[in-house]
Amino acid sequence: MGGYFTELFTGAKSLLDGMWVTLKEFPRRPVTLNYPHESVKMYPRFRGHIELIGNQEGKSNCIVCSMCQRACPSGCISLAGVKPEGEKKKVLTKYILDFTTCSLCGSCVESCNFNALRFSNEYNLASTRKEDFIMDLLKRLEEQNQ
Amino acid sequence: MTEPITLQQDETFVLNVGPQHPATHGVLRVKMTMDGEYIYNAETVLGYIHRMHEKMAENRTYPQYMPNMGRLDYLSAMSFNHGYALVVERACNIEVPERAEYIRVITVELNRIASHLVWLGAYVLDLGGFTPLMYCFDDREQILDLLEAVTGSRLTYCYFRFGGLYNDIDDDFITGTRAFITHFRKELKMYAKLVTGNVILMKRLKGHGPVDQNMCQRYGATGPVARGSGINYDVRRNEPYSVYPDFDFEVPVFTEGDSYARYLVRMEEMEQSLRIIEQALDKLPDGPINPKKKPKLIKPPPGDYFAAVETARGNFGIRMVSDGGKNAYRMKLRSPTYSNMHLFDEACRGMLIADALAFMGSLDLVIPEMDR
Amino acid sequence: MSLTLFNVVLAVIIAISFVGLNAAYLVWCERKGAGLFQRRPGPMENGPWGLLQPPVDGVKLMTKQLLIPGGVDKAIFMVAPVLAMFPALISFVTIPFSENIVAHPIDVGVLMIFAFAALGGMSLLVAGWGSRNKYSMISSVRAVSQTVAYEIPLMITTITVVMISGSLNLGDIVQTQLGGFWHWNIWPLQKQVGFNLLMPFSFLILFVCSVAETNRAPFDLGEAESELVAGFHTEYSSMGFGLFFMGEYANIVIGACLTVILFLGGWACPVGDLGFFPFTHHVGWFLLKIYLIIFVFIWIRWTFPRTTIYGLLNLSWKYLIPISLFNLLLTAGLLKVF
Amino acid sequence: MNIQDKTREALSTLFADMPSPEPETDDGEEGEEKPEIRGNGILEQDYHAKGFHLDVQLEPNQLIEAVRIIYDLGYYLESITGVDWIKEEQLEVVYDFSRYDFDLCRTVVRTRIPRTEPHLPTITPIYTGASWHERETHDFFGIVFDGHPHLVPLLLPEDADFHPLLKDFKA
Repeated sequence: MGGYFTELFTGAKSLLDGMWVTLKEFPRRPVTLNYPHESVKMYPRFRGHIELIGNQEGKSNCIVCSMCQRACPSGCISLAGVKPEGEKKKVLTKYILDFTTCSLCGSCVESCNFNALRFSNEYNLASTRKEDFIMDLLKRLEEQNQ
Repeated sequence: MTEPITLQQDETFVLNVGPQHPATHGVLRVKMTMDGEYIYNAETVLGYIHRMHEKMAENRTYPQYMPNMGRLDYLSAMSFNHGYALVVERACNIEVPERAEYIRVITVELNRIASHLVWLGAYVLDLGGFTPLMYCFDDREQILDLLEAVTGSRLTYCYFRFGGLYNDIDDDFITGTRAFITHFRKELKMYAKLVTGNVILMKRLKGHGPVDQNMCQRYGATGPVARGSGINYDVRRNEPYSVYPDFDFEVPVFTEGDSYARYLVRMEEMEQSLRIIEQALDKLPDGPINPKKKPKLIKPPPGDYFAAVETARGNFGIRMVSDGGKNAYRMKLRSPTYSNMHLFDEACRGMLIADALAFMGSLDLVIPEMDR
Repeated sequence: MSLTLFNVVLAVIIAISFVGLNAAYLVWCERKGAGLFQRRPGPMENGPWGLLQPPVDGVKLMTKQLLIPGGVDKAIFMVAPVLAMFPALISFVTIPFSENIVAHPIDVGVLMIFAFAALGGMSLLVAGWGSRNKYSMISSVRAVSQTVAYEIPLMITTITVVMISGSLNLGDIVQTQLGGFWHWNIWPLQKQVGFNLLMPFSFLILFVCSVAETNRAPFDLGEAESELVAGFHTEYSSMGFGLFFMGEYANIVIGACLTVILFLGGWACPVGDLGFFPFTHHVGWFLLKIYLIIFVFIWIRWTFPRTTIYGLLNLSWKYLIPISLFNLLLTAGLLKVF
Repeated sequence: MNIQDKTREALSTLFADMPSPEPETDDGEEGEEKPEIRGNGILEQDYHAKGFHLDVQLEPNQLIEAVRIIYDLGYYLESITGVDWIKEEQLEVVYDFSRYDFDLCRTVVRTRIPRTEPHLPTITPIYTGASWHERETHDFFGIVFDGHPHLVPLLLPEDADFHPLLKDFKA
């Protein structure tokens, strides 16, 4: 019989404890952000999709060595370049990222020895069309230059 | 307490729990033969998100396979990174600098806490309490922020490299982690009041979902499931890897073998992880995070290699068979929940459906890791 | 006679609008409350603080397609949501919001409320049975056993109060508690019974039972979403679901009204009569008390995990029924003495 | 006597009628010598280089007996897996065992079966948990575990008739 009442009272007390915890939270300020109106600042190391780094002239540092293409586990990078007359280095003419299969592992950025690739800070990627994620990074670089 | 009852096979019906069911946390399916609300028999059906990670290993080079590790167990991706890095380092005989080892331990343990927090929230949600989930996610968010600042991703980390790490931690991370430890100690007390002590929860968990030691041995259950049944087994202790022997921590073991014991094991583990992180931050040496000497091309010598780590859910083992080439000849991933879940079929017989789902939650399932 | 009929019709119309509006805004309160308990702001998008959320939700529910699963008994399937809503509406007829604001003060008001509350339990059975879904079936069976188990202590506790007040009329029950909060039935010290220590516990029992009767967490076994998906209303969409929802919130209001009337003095002002302030007048007090009780309902829901069916029945048969029975005996004895 | 010696001794009864294997513990050599040269027997491996201690290779008909010995010694089953040695026309099935106590000893039991007729006895009567592992191996390699109570595809679709981890599998 003693156990009966002890159980009842310890049980009731544990319930009140729990209610006190939630009540204390009730008047506090919410910890969430009202997303479309406010958003968090991304960390500099955040891995968005990759983008090309422009040098002072706004051109890419890429010399079309294709290391990133080879390092990519999902084969989502395709690039092409030409060697203009009289120049030593190749110049990038096409850099397509197929973001649909990219897993943001960073292998490409790591493999680049010419400081040509970095992660962007873009996280708001949403679309109803697949084609939007086949990105032309050269075009993106041009847009950034403007 | 449910009394054991004799179930009648001729008056049963089949209840299809899953693949879309709130309690299965993903796409697990359990075909339950029920006698009223009692389970007569259960058969788990897997494979709804099977992706054949093991075949992928045969088609990718060793560094290229690293991102796959984050996709196995999305909640403790860091531990899986660690396991894979360990086995390749073992095969290629790569030395890991001490600073890298310490950072590995810190990040893995932070990730373990984050994983346990998701489990806690989701488990109490299984039991019908919504609010702890939000508190857990609030705390977890802080861990994710810390890890994001270092690794660049929030969930599917690809942070470890063979012999080292992707990048170094900074002072912000250290101060942030210390602040988090202080904050989280308080939160743990709050959880103890809100959830652990709650009489409804205790009534639902104590004495339900019994798993004994023999069952663990027969099914190969590891992690909190084994530790909740009185088996003092933690890979970090039993088979020390990385710099874990440097730290003073306890392996929580409870002998009851019920859902509540498994619950307590995980709650206690979070505290122990905090201790490990604290010690690791104190001892953190300076130095490089990547080895000076590292083979340019990872080509392990032929033979087979094994490495095991303790993830948040138990013993994750990798068996790697190499033929000396750039790709693995065979990569076997031994995931902990695969074995842990297997005992559900046997253990849930005769249970009420409500208890069985509480039991399933206490196994802490992550379906992508089971299905691989 | 015709005046009474007019009264009733008017009351039903008012009740429907009150219940509808109440249900809609209680959902808002629930979501807002849940948010604040959970460190988040709750609905914020529609209108200031999300205040326009309920009408938007209503439009959404009404314009959605009403799906009827194949092979169900259509009549039963369609009648269940109505059955869930209708008893709660009828019960409002006899609730005294103040001395004068009551649609029809039936002498056996308490009985009527119980009769219709039982009908509410039936709606769950019908819905579960009519859905042709195993989860719904389990849910409805649970809901019925829960209703049966919890009506007993609920009634015994109510009888205790009725014995003290000497009337089944809800208005009369309030009348005996007028004149300050120390006269409310919740306190042990009462002029009719002298000193009865169990009265606060009776209040708790009544409160717990009304939580259980309305199928709310932690007793929401009928719609235990992590076990039974959504229980009896798994198969309902559009306004079928909407009616269940409104019925649930109407039942919450009824439960809160009953608790307030039986134990917290109904429309009575806690200290004497502050009738000269508009808000402190009778209806104001009544609504304030109801919403306080509803706040506790919400608070409890967002704090505790769910019980199990046997845990629930254990609580009822092992704790609530013995204590309430004992209180009944004690009250009877004390009534004889004083 | 530590558990490694104990296990080795217990298992060596299986190979009593065979000459003891040459002590091939040197890794480099082991790698160069292709595994098919290796005969049945117990090898002690360098844990730090390999990740396991005992490496037992045996005939399929010795499997049940060996697993029984291992079970009685208190090991738990970690995993079962297959390896397709297509050049040798053989399938290797690898059983990983580990221990719960602090006597660290990972034991690997492996056996080879012909590719054309992949049959092995099931170990589910001893280790119940082998059921899923065997089903998985059946899925991926088409190895039939005789006596398995429920050998239907587990991870692959129910009607799968292909075995993706075989080296000659083309998607």
